[in-house]
Amino acid sequence: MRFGVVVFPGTWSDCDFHYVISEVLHQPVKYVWHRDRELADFDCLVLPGGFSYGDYLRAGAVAGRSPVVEALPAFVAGGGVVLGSCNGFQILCEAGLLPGALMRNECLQYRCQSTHLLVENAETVFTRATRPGQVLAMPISHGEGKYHVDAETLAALRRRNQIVFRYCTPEGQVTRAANPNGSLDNIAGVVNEEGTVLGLMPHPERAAESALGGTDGLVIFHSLLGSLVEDGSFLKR
Amino acid sequence: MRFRVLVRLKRGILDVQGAAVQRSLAGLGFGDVRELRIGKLVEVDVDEATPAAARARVDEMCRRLLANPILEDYTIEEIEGERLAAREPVR
Amino acid sequence: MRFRVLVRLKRGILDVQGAAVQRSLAGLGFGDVRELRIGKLVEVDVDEATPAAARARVDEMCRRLLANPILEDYTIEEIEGERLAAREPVR
Amino acid sequence: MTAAEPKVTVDLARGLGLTADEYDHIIRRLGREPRYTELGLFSALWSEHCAYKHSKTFLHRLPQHGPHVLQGPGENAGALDIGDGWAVVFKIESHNHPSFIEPFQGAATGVGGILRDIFTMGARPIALLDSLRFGDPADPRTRRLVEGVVSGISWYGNCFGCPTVGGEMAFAPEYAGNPLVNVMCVGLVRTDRIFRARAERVGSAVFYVGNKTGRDGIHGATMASAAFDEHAEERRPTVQVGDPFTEKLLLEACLEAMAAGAVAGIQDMGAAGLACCTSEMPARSGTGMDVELARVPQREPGMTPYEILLSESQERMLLVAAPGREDDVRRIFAKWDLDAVEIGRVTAGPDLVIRLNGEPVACVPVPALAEAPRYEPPFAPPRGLGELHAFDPLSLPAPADYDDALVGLLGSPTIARKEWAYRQYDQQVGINTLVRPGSDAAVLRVKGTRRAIAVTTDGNGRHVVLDPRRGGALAVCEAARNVACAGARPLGVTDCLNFGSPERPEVLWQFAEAVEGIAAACRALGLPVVGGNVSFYNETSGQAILPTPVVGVVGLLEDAAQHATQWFKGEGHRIALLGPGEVSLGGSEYLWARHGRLAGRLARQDLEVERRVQAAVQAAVGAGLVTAAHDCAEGGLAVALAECCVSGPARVGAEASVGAAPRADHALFGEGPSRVVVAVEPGRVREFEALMAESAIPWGWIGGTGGERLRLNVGGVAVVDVALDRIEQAWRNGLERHLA
Ligand SMILES: Nc1ncnc2c1ncn2[C@@H]1O[C@H](COP(=O)(O)OP(=O)(O)O)[C@@H](O)[C@H]1O
Ligand SMILES: [Mg+2]
Repeated sequence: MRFGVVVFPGTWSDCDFHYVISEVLHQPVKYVWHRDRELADFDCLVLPGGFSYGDYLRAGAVAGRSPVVEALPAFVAGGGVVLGSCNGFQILCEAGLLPGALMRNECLQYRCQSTHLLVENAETVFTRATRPGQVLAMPISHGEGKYHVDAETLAALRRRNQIVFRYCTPEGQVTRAANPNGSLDNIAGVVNEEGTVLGLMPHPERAAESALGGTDGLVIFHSLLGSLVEDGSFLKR
Repeated sequence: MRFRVLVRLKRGILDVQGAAVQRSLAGLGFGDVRELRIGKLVEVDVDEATPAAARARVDEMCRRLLANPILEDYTIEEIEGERLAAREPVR
Repeated sequence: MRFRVLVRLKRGILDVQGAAVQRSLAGLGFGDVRELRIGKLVEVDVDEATPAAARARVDEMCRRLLANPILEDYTIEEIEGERLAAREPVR
Repeated sequence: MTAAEPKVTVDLARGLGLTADEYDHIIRRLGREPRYTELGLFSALWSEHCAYKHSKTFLHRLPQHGPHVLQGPGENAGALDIGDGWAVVFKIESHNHPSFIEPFQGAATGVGGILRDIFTMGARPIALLDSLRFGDPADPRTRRLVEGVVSGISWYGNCFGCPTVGGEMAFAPEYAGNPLVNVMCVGLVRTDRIFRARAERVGSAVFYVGNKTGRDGIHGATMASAAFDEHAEERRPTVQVGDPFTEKLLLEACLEAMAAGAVAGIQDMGAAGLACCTSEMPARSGTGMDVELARVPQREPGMTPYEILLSESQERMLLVAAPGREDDVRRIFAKWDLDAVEIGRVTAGPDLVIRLNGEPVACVPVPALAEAPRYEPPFAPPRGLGELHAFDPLSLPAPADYDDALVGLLGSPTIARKEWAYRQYDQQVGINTLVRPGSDAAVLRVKGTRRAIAVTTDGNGRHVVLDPRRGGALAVCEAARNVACAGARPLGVTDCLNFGSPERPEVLWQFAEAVEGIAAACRALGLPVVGGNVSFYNETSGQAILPTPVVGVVGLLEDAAQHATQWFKGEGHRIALLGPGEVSLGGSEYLWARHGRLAGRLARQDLEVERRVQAAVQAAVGAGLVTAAHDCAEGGLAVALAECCVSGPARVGAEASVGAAPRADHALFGEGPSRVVVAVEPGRVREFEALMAESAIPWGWIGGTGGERLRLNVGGVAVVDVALDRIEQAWRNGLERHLA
């Protein structure tokens, strides 16, 4: 599977995703510069974490209007999938490729800690290798991860099963205490209607080796690899 | 021409920062604050032929970048003065 | 009484945010922005007997908490209207 | 502009911080009166901060050489060979004064400065550590400082993308008017790709890269000169503001330009900005420089040459291009949206020529700027030290309830867990962090090898004030021991020496003694000091801080998998205490936290025993014989054991006994060097005992793990018996409670 890791000025999880994809998963991977619009070489694009453009206006706002992001709808329409983690999620929301917005953490502080995620939708190309209700351990590291949508959109997200991950306790309880940033409904990750673009605040690339504290992040990649069928397209839900 | 853009969280969206500042003020003895909201101020100087064109341009900037329509409202006001932020500060 | 406090970086202090936003706007085709500065907007509703007393109170809040005197200047404006931020937004 | 230049007089020179003697010295050296801009150059380069006027003589005592040293002091940072073709580059810096004035930006720009020191060497920063000292958190001003400093570090480090993996945070009233913000950075580079701050080849193009220059942080003295016109307010020096995003771009652009072979030399524009770079780089190479200030990218109109030279605007570097590679420099920096402007050339020297629109405004021999006078003013021990030493802590009442005493100590601000701070720091970006904050030292793997490094900082001002020599040595030993507990062999040291005014004999004495102690410990442990920083004048209205040398140590693990953490891993493990038995309540955290006293004598220290204990711990961890290893530091044995019980992901109880002591609080809370608690699985006990025998260190079994309580016996008497729940509550939430 051909991965591309997008690099914006200020991105910093790019090298980590690159390392995991090439050294842990042994898949071909290239960096994609933020000015590139030519994406035909890839099956999956990763929008990694970081502070693109310093996040000086709003997290992901400037990157959300960059050439590579403008090329994403066509990439997705052509059968590609997109994974946005942390700043990547913020960028996808700012660009309107995912519903909602990410606001400053409710505690008004940056948070770097481990979290647990309840898999709400195990049918996407990103979560096929999981069971519904499975709990995954993945760390977060962000200052603006409080997910917000209006009530109408939230209802639609639920109806269409677009909520993929919710923060929970290690036992799988979705509680207020398990919510690290005040996200609406403990939402940690959502997909687009087609199920081809996933955004999540946690860092799967930081949970990809047991020496670093766990491998639950790999299930997202294993799902993607398992979803790619012979003709190069993805299994739909 | 110079404009002032005021970007505010939409009504109905909890202004956590504003609430925190209001609490700290209360702690400092300013219990008489009934409400407090925090927003962003963007002062911008644009080169356009007419005031109307300039304002339309600023409006476009707001729609394209300066405000996030899911979270924020904005208002645009024209401002006078020599240079941005060169006005007499209170102190 | 309602006031609007505009908090701005002092002249000479690097406006990291403003510079970055101006560059991104230029990238989006808004090369006609001559200058752009970002500040904070604080809207506050205080309970006081007279407008002068209220303004003095807000000024004190600015000095004690809302503005950082080492980096920032501020101006205070009285505003009309029912509730804070309830005015008609542009959109 | 020249018209507005103030007339150069000895008074003006004094106003800029030079002495009358120094001013005469300048005239003799130049053979004429300096011009205004020239005086500015001297005032900056001969300042204590740049020239180490009061400290150089002493710093020469520190051992700087060793088999691993690739770069010692004198460059942007030091470098050590860690094998497999990799070098670790590291340094610690202080940003105390700016952080007191503006905690958020002061601390943030402190992080920015040390990051640049590392990546100008060609290294990619992989870890930050922050060593912080504040006044009493009961004071709301202190709480604001703590919040500002921690969020400033968090903002800059996180945005830039370097994990903060360790540090310290201690509280004492002496820091109230002068908090300490020391930041250490560690980077990795291939040994054959280390860059230096040189300007060697005559004719090479000199580039200014990075952010534009404003009037930030210019020597306060400019204010005097600005009083000449009505724009005084506008000319006021301003606080430096950090821009971590630009710094990140600078990092990528610099490393890319270096990899492309387009860079011959490079230096960060830190203190004294352009003035410092344009004189230090040629000074190291025996060359000169000719620089045009009109080309310097400027953020504000109407800056004078003086201001441009002395501005401390952040995120800027001076870069000497490799011959013929000027266009590559421009192209690479443009790719990263950064200014890269050719502002001059390297000349044969010896002069530094500064021009404005072609006209020279300064022309000074480079060696004159580099050779600041050195001072050896008198120093003498402070009075009253004898009385402090004579104090007997056992004259104070013993605790009526030892459970309460232990729980109280665990919840005190200096000992309580520091998670409130480090959860605001990204600890993992780069995916190298094998051990995160919360153990004795952080451990980071070196990708592409089997190796890892362990890093830590330590320092205890209370120890140093009572006995600067021993206190200095203890700081080195504790930091090295922390690294050894993680399983690493300590390789080298960087130090940040925070003291009061060196013009006071007792402060200079403390300084000299502490350096002597650091040097002795480094020699005994075989550790070179490859870089560091001196921060003097840490005092407010005559009240100096506690003399605080902070020591950063980097250690090496040959096998990344063989590292240890401080917490107990399971029940039924045996607990051993390694090291000598002698402890003292003098200068202890217990004495301060419980009785508000800072007095007494420190426990004796044997540096040879220290060395052997560290080697023994490292060997035991390396052989996989211990399941936990934790240094006994502030709070003594009782606090160390309590931390072993509750600092891990799962709580594990313990019971331990120590022999008869003058008093139980002395035994439990007394502090002494070279002591480490380890846990050993029953099946490995014989092997462990054999290793200890071979190591020839004092040691003994003191108990075992298990249960839901911590039980401590002294001389056969049960004195502590507390539920882990209570311990954990006090310790985990202690800091937040004090800061609330
Ligand atoms: N300001 C800080 N930033 C990051 N980590 C910190 C900070 N303060 C303390 N820590 C971490 O908390 C743990 C305990 O610190 P400390 O009590 O100084 O340990 P020790 O006494 O073993 O040196 C260490 O892992 C240390 O790195
Ligand atoms: Mg310590």
